[in-house]
Amino acid sequence: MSDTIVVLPDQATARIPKMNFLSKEKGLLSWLLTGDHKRIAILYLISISFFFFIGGSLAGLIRLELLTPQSDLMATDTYNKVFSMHGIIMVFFFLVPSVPATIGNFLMPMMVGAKDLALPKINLLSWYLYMAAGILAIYTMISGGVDTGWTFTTPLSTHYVNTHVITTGLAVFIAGFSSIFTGLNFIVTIHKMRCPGMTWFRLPLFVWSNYAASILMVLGTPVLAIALVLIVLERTVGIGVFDPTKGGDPLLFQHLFWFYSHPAVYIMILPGMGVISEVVSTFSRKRVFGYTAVAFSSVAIAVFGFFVWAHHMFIMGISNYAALVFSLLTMLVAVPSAIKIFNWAFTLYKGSITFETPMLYAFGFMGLFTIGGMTGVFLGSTGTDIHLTETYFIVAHFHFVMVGGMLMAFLSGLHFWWPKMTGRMYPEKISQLAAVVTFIGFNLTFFPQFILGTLGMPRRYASYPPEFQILNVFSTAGATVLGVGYLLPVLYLTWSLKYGAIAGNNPWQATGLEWQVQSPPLTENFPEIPIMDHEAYDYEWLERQNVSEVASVG
Amino acid sequence: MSDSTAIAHGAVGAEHEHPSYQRHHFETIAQQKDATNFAMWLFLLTEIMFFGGLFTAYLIYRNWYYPAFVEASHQLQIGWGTANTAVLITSSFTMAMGVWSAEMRKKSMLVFFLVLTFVLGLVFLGIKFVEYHEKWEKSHVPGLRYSVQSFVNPASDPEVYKEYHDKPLPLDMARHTELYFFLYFAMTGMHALHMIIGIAILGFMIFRARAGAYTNGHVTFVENFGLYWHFVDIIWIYLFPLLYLISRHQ
Amino acid sequence: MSHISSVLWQFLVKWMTNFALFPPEASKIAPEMDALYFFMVLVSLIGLTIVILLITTFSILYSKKRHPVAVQIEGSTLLEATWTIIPLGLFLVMFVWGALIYFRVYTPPANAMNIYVVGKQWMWKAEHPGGQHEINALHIPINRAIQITLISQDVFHSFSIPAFRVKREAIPGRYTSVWFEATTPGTYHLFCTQYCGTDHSHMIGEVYAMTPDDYKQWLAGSTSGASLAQNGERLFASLSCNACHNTRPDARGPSLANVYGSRLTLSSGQTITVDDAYLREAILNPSQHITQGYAPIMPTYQGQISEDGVIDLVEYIKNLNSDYRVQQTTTTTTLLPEAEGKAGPNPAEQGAPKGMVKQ
Amino acid sequence: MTDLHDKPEQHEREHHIVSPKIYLTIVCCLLVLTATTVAASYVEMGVFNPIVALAIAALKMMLVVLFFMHVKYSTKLTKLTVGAGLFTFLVLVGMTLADYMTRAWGRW
Repeated sequence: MSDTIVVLPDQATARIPKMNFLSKEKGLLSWLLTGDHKRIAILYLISISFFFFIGGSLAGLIRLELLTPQSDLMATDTYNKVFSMHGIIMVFFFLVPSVPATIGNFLMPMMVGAKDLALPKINLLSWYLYMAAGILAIYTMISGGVDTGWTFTTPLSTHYVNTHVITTGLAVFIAGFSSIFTGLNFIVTIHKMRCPGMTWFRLPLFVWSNYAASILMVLGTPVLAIALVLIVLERTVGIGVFDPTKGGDPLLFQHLFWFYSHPAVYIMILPGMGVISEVVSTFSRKRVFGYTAVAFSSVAIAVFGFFVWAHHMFIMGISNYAALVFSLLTMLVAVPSAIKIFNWAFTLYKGSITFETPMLYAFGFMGLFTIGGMTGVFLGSTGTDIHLTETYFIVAHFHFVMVGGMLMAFLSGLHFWWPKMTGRMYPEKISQLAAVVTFIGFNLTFFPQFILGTLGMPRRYASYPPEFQILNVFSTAGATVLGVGYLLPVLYLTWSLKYGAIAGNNPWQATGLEWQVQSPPLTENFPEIPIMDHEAYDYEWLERQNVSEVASVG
Repeated sequence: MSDSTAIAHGAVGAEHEHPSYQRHHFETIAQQKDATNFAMWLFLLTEIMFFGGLFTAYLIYRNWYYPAFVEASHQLQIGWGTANTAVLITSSFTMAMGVWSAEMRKKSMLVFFLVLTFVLGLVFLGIKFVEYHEKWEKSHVPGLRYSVQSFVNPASDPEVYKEYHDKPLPLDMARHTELYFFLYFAMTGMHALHMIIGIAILGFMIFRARAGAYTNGHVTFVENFGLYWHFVDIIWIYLFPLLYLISRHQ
Repeated sequence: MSHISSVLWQFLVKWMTNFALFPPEASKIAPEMDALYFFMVLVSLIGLTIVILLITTFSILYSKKRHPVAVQIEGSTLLEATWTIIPLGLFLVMFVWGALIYFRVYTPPANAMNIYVVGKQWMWKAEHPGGQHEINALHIPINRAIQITLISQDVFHSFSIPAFRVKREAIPGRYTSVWFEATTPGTYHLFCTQYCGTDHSHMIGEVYAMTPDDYKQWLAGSTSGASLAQNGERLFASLSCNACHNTRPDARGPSLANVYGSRLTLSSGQTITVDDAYLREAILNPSQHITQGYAPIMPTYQGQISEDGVIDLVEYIKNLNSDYRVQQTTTTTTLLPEAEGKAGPNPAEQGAPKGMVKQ
Repeated sequence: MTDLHDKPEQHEREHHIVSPKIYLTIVCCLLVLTATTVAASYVEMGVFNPIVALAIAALKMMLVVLFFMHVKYSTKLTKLTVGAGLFTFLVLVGMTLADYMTRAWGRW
């Protein structure tokens, strides 16, 4: 087989190692009280998939409603609740924890050569907070929902709606602390738990990008928390900070909200970028082109990410001078993303490329993220922002970044590390099909929305002028394809848990520390703490390693 | 996973091998100490940003409604504020001494300083309660019980009037004193909440300290709690001038 | 089978007839904004093509089959500098270009005709200077700069006319403004684009851009008898504003004639230009906006005048170019009926004569 | 960035124990500064009143952070962490206020 790098052990004799983190202890309680980062990652994976499918069904309802210009499937306020819950669940319960809390949680300690995250109890607490928040959100949804949109814009959310704003706010508040604890744990682990020889510039780029995202989580989330506390107080006591009739400024809320929520989009995308770095390198058998540039561009995104929040408010009545400054800074933050894209592309140069599923998803990511990123510049430039903001253009833009970018990266990473997590391979052919279906479905769903937005169709409309119908039909049709694309992995990944081929330690011949141990790993990851004696992505080292192994065994 | 039932705080040790308080996934005790200490600092960062939102709001509205903020702040008694600042600073000192005693492995001294910190914390809350109570009496609790009487007609409030001789505020400005009081309650309330949490943990620590839990060389928990306590002190160091002092003169 | 194909056919017909990639360019600013937009589209397409070309070429040239052993390359500072500096340069061009347009859209020319638009859940109410009111509709003449002064009565709304490429948030408690100059007569969409509650998607209307003659005709056909300024005059009298703002030498309030557009020194020492926003604030929060030399005795009118009433007053004060009118109100106060609310007939009836107003 | 914490643990961990004498000095300084700031607030200084009060508060904070919280004796990493917190706080306050201040400049 010359067109794949997959090396599997002889299936006739191979066995899943008897001792591993899954088999160590049995029983529900051993999971619920675990401190093992890998088990917590699995718990997270199950819970975020659950929320993803709730959010996804809500998205399906939205697309179904928009099939026709009238609001006929549901009443307008039902529609408002549906898109609000879709946004809240997808943003706070799926995208923010997606890669860091699952793949990151599983791999971060192994990548830096540690036995666990620095604070295992805090890690578990983070999952419990997430679950508490999630249950509160579900309760809210069942008991009537909320119709403020995920942005909780004041004074609408404080004085003009009658739905469950307080419980939703509380749910998001708690979920915020869950993500603070994850981020805090990562930062401490990366600083203090690296194994001997693991210098900063030997860290895999996945670690760098998660590090950058963690900084944003730790510093940004508390501001969202205080903004939500003020909303709750405004609704319960009536304090007036955001109430124009009492002299408050409703825009202040948006300042505080976007101070978190803009960096939050980097929280969502940065870990995805980390996944892509790993995958692209592994499947082209080459060190990432310009390792330092890619590493520092992550940090640059994190730092600049704090200076651009008001670009969500260009037409909202901030001072025009401030708009200029924020627009300029927005242009600066776009550059590191461009650097990354080109560096990944050039990683392929003179590589030895194979096209397994993770790589297909990564290609999808690169294309879609380029579009998503470029259209972000349309919105960051004050002039075009006037016309395009608050329309379907912006909806398409952030779905290209979040779904086209982040979700592709998530699926890429999930397939890539699936053998490590479960010890078994996913079925290759059908998963390649799923990747292609997802890509096609995605473009069909969201590309028409760019045109819709340019034509002026406002977002969050339950009904719309009939001339927009054609493009909406395309979009809805695409959404069904996309739905199939997302259902397939659930089916075959579940199937592979029992019937997948035994993967062995390192099916991809990848260089990360996590690939040098058994899969699924031991509870303590490494029998003894490894010593890092080579650079990251050193495929020649791996070659030598394999040769010497063969020599000693043979 | 054998320690999965141990107490949930980052650094509290579980009982087995090594130094008994070293967690299995750390290589050395120094690494554990380093890591938890750093984690505490990161947690304090989130706290800074949490209060950051309130400070921003305060600065904006003070700029907008300057006269209202000035006269409303005259309602606070600098005497109580100063006393509270002194109490809190002293409690910070006793806490620092507590950490020192733990490091020197002096058990009874540690307990003494922790108790002192505990008491000073309670004194702070007591004074705060007196102040809050006064606001309630004078109907200066925004949202729940509020009247602008003291500001549209300062003479009706002789105690404050004889000290400041405030001019009456026009009604539209006087209404904005409510924003000041809200921010006052939000900031000091959030601060007091942190104090209450701190005092609760202190109580727990006194209990454990008497059993000798922190004088066996494992001072991380006391040390990290000290960081938290000092941080709460720092917040107050800023709240005191912002709320009480800077508007004494217009 | 034939059933499906007829549906498909209808679909195709619909698609072909409605096919458009961007909305009509019906204002002066629209082509300028589209120029930037297409420049950005071009840059994006080039960027995307480069990325796709790189990926596909490399994938073909260096697939494992053709190129079994990878050549390790550390990176290239020169290349990386290239793809840092070129995008940065392009982004900066977009920034400057965008900023120029932004400032044009939000800086109305001095001679613009002013129309007030009040947003409320869930309708747009436009008030023309001549007193014409319309709901979810806006009649404007072409080839004339129109300034829209916006305010919201409740939550954030956003006033958007895609065909004109303009959009501005209507904020509770504060005037904002936007301007445009329509170039092509026609009927265009007016949207609320900021999510504003249950019937957000029903907060849409039509903009009728008309030739100046048609517009004159429409104005005449939908007049309510009293202009905004006249309504404001009545309100001014009925609220007894003239008790203080009365031009007498011993007046307790400053004279308001010609105050609009002038530079004013406030008691705080600050100097400001009197505009709509200032007038509104000075009526509702007077103590923050005291003219130098006057005592802060003016009561607040917050909660006593509706946004419409404030607009009437602002329009009245704007048009005061001599003290004569104020003195008139002093003498005629008692003769006038209660102004607020009764100033004109129901606005819904206003547009009706033309039969063009959609509810 | 590299030299800050290349070796995650080891040496720098002799852990400096601050003597009670220093604590006592610091707490006295803090109390004196509190008295000063209160006294200063009774002096009419115009715009300098808030500036003086906040400067004294900053000084007090420095004392607490450096000595009570041992930052003076800590690793560069801790110092960097404290710096990062202050920096982000200032970004939040500064850039938000920048919007509010410049709103008054023009007619927007």
